Amino acid sequence: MLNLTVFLVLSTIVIFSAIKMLSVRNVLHATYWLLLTAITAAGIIWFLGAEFIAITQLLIYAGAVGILTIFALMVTVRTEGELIRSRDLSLAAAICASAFFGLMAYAITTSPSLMRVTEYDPPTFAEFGATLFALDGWVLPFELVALVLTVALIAAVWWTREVRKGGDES
Amino acid sequence: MSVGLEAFMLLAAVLFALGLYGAISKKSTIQMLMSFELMAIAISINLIAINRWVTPREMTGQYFALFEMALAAAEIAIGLTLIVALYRRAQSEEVDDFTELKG
Amino acid sequence: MLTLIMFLPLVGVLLCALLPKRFEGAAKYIALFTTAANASLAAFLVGGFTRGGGMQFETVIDWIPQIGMQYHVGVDGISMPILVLSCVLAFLAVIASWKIDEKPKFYFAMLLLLATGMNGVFTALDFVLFYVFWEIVLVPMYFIINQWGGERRQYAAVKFFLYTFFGSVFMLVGIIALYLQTGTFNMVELANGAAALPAFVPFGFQWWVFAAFLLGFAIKVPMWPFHTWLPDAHVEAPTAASVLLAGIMLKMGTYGLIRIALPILPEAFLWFQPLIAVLAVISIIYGAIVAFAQTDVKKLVAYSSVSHMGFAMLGIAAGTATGINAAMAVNISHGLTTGMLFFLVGMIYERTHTRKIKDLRGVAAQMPIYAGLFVFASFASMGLPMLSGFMGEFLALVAAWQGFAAINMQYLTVFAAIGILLGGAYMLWLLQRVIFGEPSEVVEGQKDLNFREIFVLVPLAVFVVAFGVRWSLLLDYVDPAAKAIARAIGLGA
Amino acid sequence: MLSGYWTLIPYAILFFGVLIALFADWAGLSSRLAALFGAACALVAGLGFTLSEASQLLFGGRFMLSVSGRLVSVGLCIITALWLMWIADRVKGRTREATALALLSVMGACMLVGAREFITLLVALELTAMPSYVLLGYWAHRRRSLESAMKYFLFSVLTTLVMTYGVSLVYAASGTTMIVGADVSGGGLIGLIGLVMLMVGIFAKVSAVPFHFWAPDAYAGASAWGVAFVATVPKAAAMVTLLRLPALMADTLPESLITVFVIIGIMSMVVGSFAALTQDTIRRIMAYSGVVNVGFLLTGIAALQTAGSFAIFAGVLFILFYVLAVFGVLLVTATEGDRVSDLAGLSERRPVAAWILVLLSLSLIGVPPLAGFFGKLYIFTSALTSSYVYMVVIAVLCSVVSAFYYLRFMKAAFFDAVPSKDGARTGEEIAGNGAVSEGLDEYDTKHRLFARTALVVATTLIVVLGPLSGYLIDWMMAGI
Amino acid sequence: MSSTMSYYLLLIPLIPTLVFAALLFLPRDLRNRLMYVSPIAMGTSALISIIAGLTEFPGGPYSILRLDYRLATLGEMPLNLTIDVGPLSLIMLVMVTVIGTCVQVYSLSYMKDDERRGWYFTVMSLFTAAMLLLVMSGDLLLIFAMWEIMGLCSYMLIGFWYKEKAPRRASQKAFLVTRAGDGGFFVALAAIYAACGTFNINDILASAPGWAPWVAAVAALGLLWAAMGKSAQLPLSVWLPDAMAGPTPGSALIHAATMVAAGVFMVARMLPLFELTPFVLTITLWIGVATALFGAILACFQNDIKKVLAYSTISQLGVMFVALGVGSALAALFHLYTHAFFKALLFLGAGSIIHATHTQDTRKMGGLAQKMPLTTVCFTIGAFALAGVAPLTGFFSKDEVFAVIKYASNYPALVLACAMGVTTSLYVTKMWLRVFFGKAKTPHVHEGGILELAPLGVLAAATLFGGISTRAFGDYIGDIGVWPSWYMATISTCVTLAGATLGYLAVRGKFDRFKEPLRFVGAIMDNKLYLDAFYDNVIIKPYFIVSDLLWKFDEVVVDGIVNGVVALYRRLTRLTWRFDEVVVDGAVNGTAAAYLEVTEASRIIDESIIDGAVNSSATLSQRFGTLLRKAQTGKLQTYQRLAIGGLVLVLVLVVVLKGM
Repeated sequence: MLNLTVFLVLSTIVIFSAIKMLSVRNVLHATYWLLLTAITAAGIIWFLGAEFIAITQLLIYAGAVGILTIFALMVTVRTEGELIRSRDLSLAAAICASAFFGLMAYAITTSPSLMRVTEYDPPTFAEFGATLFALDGWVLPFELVALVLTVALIAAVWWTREVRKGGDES
Repeated sequence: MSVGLEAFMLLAAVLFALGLYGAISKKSTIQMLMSFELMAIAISINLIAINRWVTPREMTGQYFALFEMALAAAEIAIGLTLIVALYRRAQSEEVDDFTELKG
Repeated sequence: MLTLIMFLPLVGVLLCALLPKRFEGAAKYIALFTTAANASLAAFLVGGFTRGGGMQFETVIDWIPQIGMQYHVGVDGISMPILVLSCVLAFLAVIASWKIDEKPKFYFAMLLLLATGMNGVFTALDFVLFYVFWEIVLVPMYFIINQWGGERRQYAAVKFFLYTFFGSVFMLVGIIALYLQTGTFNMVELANGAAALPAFVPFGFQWWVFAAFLLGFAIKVPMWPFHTWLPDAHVEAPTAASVLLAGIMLKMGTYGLIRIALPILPEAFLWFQPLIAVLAVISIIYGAIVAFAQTDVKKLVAYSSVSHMGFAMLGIAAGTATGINAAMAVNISHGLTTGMLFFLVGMIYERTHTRKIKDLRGVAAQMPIYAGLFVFASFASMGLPMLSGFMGEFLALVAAWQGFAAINMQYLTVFAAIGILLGGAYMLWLLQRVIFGEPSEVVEGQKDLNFREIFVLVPLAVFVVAFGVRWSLLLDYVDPAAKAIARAIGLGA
Repeated sequence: MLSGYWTLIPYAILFFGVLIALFADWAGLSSRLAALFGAACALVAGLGFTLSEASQLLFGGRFMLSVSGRLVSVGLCIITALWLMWIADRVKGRTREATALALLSVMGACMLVGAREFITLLVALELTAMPSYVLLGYWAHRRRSLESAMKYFLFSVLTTLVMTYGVSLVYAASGTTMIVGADVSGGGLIGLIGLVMLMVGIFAKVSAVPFHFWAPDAYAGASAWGVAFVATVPKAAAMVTLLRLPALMADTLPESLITVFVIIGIMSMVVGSFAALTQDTIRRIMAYSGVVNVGFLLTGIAALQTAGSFAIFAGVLFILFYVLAVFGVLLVTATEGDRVSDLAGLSERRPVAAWILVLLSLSLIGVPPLAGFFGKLYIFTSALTSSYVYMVVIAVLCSVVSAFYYLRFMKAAFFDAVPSKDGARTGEEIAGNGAVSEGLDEYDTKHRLFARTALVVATTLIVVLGPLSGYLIDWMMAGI
Repeated sequence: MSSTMSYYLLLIPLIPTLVFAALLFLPRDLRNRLMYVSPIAMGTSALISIIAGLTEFPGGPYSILRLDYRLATLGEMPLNLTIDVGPLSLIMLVMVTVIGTCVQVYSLSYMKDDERRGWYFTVMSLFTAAMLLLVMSGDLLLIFAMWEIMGLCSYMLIGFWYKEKAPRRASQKAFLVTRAGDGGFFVALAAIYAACGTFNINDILASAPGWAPWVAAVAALGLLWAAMGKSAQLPLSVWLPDAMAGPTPGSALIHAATMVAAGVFMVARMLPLFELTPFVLTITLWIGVATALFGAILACFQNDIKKVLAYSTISQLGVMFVALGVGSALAALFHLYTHAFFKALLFLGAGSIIHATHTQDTRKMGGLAQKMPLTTVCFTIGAFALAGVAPLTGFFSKDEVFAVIKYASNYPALVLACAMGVTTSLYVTKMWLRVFFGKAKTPHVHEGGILELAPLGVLAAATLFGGISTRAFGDYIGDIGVWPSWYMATISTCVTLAGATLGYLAVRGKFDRFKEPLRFVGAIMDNKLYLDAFYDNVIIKPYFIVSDLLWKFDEVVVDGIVNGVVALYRRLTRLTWRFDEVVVDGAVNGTAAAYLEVTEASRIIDESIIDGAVNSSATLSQRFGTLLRKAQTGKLQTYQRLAIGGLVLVLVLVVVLKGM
């Protein structure tokens, strides 16, 4: 199942759509390319056997975040023309990114293989849920993420409140 | 011929690098957020790949990816609200216009 | 007992600070009582002190054991006299600054803080504690000069702060270097060789540490090349501040050398001896000559301090027991005589609001008591026998001849003798122009000293005569400790 | 006496405070009362931390509040309480959300100092940092604060993503996300790059050079009381993490990482101290002072191998004393204005505030017997025991240079004449010469009790804790 | 040796000290009223010392009172002050107290209308006390202490009328010149203490032979230099003539009898040390001769009566130094003893004359013999003693000096000594004739009161009958001298007579025609050998210039170094600015590192420099600060690029390090 062709196809799509996202002039089209990247990424993750994560990935990124970005665009862009943005090609950024990639590629290729386990029999999804909420499992991070999301909520509510001209009541 | 962890990590590295490029070159904040999202995707691919070959039993990678996605999503949400709020004040979301604070 | 002396002024500071605005006037009374109590405690100290008894009134409390720092205070023959002088001068300074009406609360709080710092320096026997008090002294002095000084006070205050801060940084490096080698901050152990520098320590290390200490203390003394902060600081400081600055703070330099540099690093001292000797003589002659050219009385007295402290350094450079006796003698007598002179200059300034020599003339005709005391103080500072100045300068010369025999630089003593003559020159020249002659229009009609001012000067005069006539009053305390240090250096009596 | 999971009670109390703040409208509490209640919760939580027993591994080894961790938590709770008391009195407008966010941030911070596993660390760090985006940009109706929030937000999202990527690489190399067991030697370069990227994330939060660029602009734009929190609690937590990570990974830490610490430390000290010289806005100066002090901390961290546990306690004390001082300075000068020149004549207007400013600045310079001196003394002595003596020398010189701009505070407060009435600037007025007056909130002057007690408590802590730090260290040493 | 120490001797210096202490603290008018106390006290001291002198009969060099007072212990070695009264001290005590009483009694009338007379007597009693203690002391430290206190008193007395300018300058000059001498004393004391660890004269002399020769030489030279300062020998004699600005009785006691003699007294006591270094003795001799001769010559050209006496004192002291120079302490001390009496007499006489004629210029005086018979008689006795007329003490002591020189067979010195004798009697006769004979130029001259005449009488009697022969003086002191022979007596009488005739001729104006050709000699003499001019131009004026120079040096250079550091910065910034331009930027652009963005940042930085944001006083740190501050462009992208660039750089570094 883990054959090369599937990997090659999916990865080319992902990389192509990512590049398209960055290079396209119209911001709206960029979001579409972003959605495509997200979907193919979810495919890759499914391909790697983590179905639950693939589904959540699909939901969160392709769904919520994609829609949110489009929504934000709609609010901040008044005329058709504003959608078209310059490509902002910056040589410095390109150099930084390529240097980073070169470094990573060098590191990955030269370092000894990190693969410890070859056969893959993933535990059942029930187990995944059990350890997630086990006391000595991942309950602490889970709770903390919950708090983070509350903060995000508070922030969102606070920033979008309509403020009467006379400043706030105490 | 099967695909190894290195391939996936390379893929993740490419995507991360592209996201990085986008983040530090784009002037529009929204595009910046989109690049951040791209980097987040790269990270989750990387994690799942690592999980597949390093800790399949304990699935640490999957949990890590899960939490990471949640965090990234929260941040981007906050980011968008901030952009919208700032847009209402500055009528622009180009980062170059936010240079009132300098020196 | 010692801790009481050190922290009593601190209580005064707190009381002054917490005074509500309305009772601002009470600040000076608080200061008066605290310094008076302090002075009487110092008197008890003298009473209870057994001559030649080494370190007494010691209290040792562990403060930060990890780095071996203790709250270690104690007094011996060398530090006790200066401590008493510091308490007495602080008391007199408070009385002398009775007329300060601009922000008295802040002023007296700073003065008391200064007193704490000074007492602390002379009693601390732990390096870090010593350094802490050494730093504390800087802050109030900076504020006093900055707030109540003359015209160029900001420049003078900053210069004073930077000069001494620069010096103290080197001292800190020296302290830490010593700590790294010996593992202890305890001065007494280091001095009497209990935890002396391990044998394998190369001379180079000793040399560097001594150089660091010498620089730090030389700036404070001040020795010749580092002295330019003194005249500015003095001219701009109010009377009480410049009395304490000249009377006590200059002695921190010489005290530091005697307490730290000489006993702990004797070999390095022997290497540096010629350098210190030459610089001391230069300070003596240079200070005297430049004093001669001054147009401002206070600056003249400031340069005279440079010259007198040169004698103290000469004594230290000699390295013999007599030398250290001489250094301590100069310290105490200079504290008394220059203290008197600065009080007197302050008093004439309070009346005529000018310190320029050319418009002060004929004070004797107008204010006989003032003139009498001024002449007395000038002759004491010139080193007239039967007055304390002579004891210091004479012993310094005698010790110099003895100490420099080893490095056959006895000729330096001749230069020092010339220094004494020049000392007489500028003082008499000052008397000529200021005290004698027809009263100038500024001096005309000034009334003589009132009781308060006389009360400030008379105790000092009494001490000057007492020490002048009977040297053993002071030297019996200093000599045993001086002998111990001289033995460490090995240059004999 | 609290043991096991009962040690989590303080977090519950803090969350209770959050709930009260959020539902203040419904409960009929005014913002001020909500803030005061929040402060009470913070204090009780702080007490709770002191009572919790010796450290135990919870959540399967993911969380353990060691002695130093507990001390930091107590410290941060106290600072948050003081902060809440101050804003309760002084800040006009709706501060309920600010209280809630602050308490959440403190929860995150107290969690962060105990995290022993990368994922928990990441989430806790995010929980601590996220409220500060909002606190910086609290007044949504003012463009400047939003802009400052935006800058901080975008910069830290970027660095968090970098950090997460780093952690993933470390996880790849070591096979586990437990910090203690993370042996990256097997993974060759990958592990190493991962660690560096991890550290970069924390460097950004702590504003070490070259990741400090956000700090001056963010602090200058935001309102002073916002900065007072953001520059203290989250930064302190991040600093402690920066201190704990190398300690936890002590034996498996690659040598080259220490060189990274050294380089970044020296750069931070130099840039921080010199850049501040030309600043005249108080908050920008405090931003750069933050950069300098990270440099000092890194000097201490570089010596971690040789100095061992004493270095950690020294670092913790240094951080707490520094943060307390910055907190005090920011709040004292908050109501005066942005620029140092606005402090002119403070000693006439508010003598108590002037004296607080003097004491805190002296502590920041490191003049003995205040706490700052002892903080620096411990850090430098522990650094001296290692071979990084040159770092200490640079540190001393930089602290001398940095002394200048603290002295400017004191000089302005005491010796500068009060500018003529018309010269004084009001609120939004933009000064002419380009030095944009970065916005000045109107502050409530009706009741001053809690605000003043907060500042006085902070200053007394600075004055008293200095000499007592010896006993604090003994207590920590004994409590391991 | 009387078994019990004669402690009563301590009373002698104690009484005047008590008087001084008492009078010092009194307010001005009370002090003026109580001035009588001082002469009475001095009288009692004189009485005691005379009784002691007569009853003790010591004969021989043992001491009748030895007392040690521990001043301090310096590293186990005690430092003591010793009182050691021997026969010599006894005689000196008598001399000082008697003259002191006479002067103080005389001053009662002389100073009675001066409104600060109380202060005058206070200083006089302090002075006498100091001189007495000096004479009684047995160690150099006490001598030195009293030495300087006398210097102080002379400063006070010369500058008594401090309102006028002349006394102020004179007192300062006197004190400084004597102090210059004391510099030598200091060095000598230091050398002695280093060599033998004590100041007791007997111990010093005992251990002196054991010292290194150069140490003894330094000590001897130092003591000689001090004595020259105090006794106004040639190079340091400039202060004595100006000292006449003080009240005359004061000068009588101090500048004639006692203080100036202290130098000779000290050298006499330390003579064995001098003998260890023969070349110092020869120096003393030739200084003595030169001073004696020039003193006498200068005296001839003086018109002011007090100046004449001043120069005569200088020359007589020169004679004493000559005696010391040839090694005879006895001759010097005997001459000192006699000189004190007749010089004090002359000064007091001159005082009365000045009071009577209200002028000090001898040319304006004349014909006083009729108006003031008694004063004239006393003055004449004094003058003749000075000139060395036969039966008077002056003759015996001068004769003894000639004898001693002959005995030491130092013929050039003898010839010069005789020349000095001739000149002395020349100026004495000239002065004597001018003052007392010829026509009376000043109106209504009258005799001084009883208070003035009585002391004159006493001193005249002492000079007349006190002329005990040298042998009696020698026996008393217990020192063997060269006894006068008739041969020497005739020589000295001839010398005196020759001088007298020359003096008579000079008064008659016979030498006036020599005035013209010897004009330049006159000029030299009038300007007092240009000594004063020499000192002013070579020492005083340059000293002003040097001190101003050093002060400027201090202000500009040493202080400048501190400010220079800042100035250095300014120059450095200009240098680094160019350095930035050419080197640093080039290097940065050159590397294709991620910091390419720096070009943009540095462009901004250059922009800021060009637009003059940097003012000249900004130090390098400020410049560096603004550089960093400018990096805060406000544009977020710059930050992110710089940050990521930094990250990549660090990663590269780590990888490289790992590689190594």
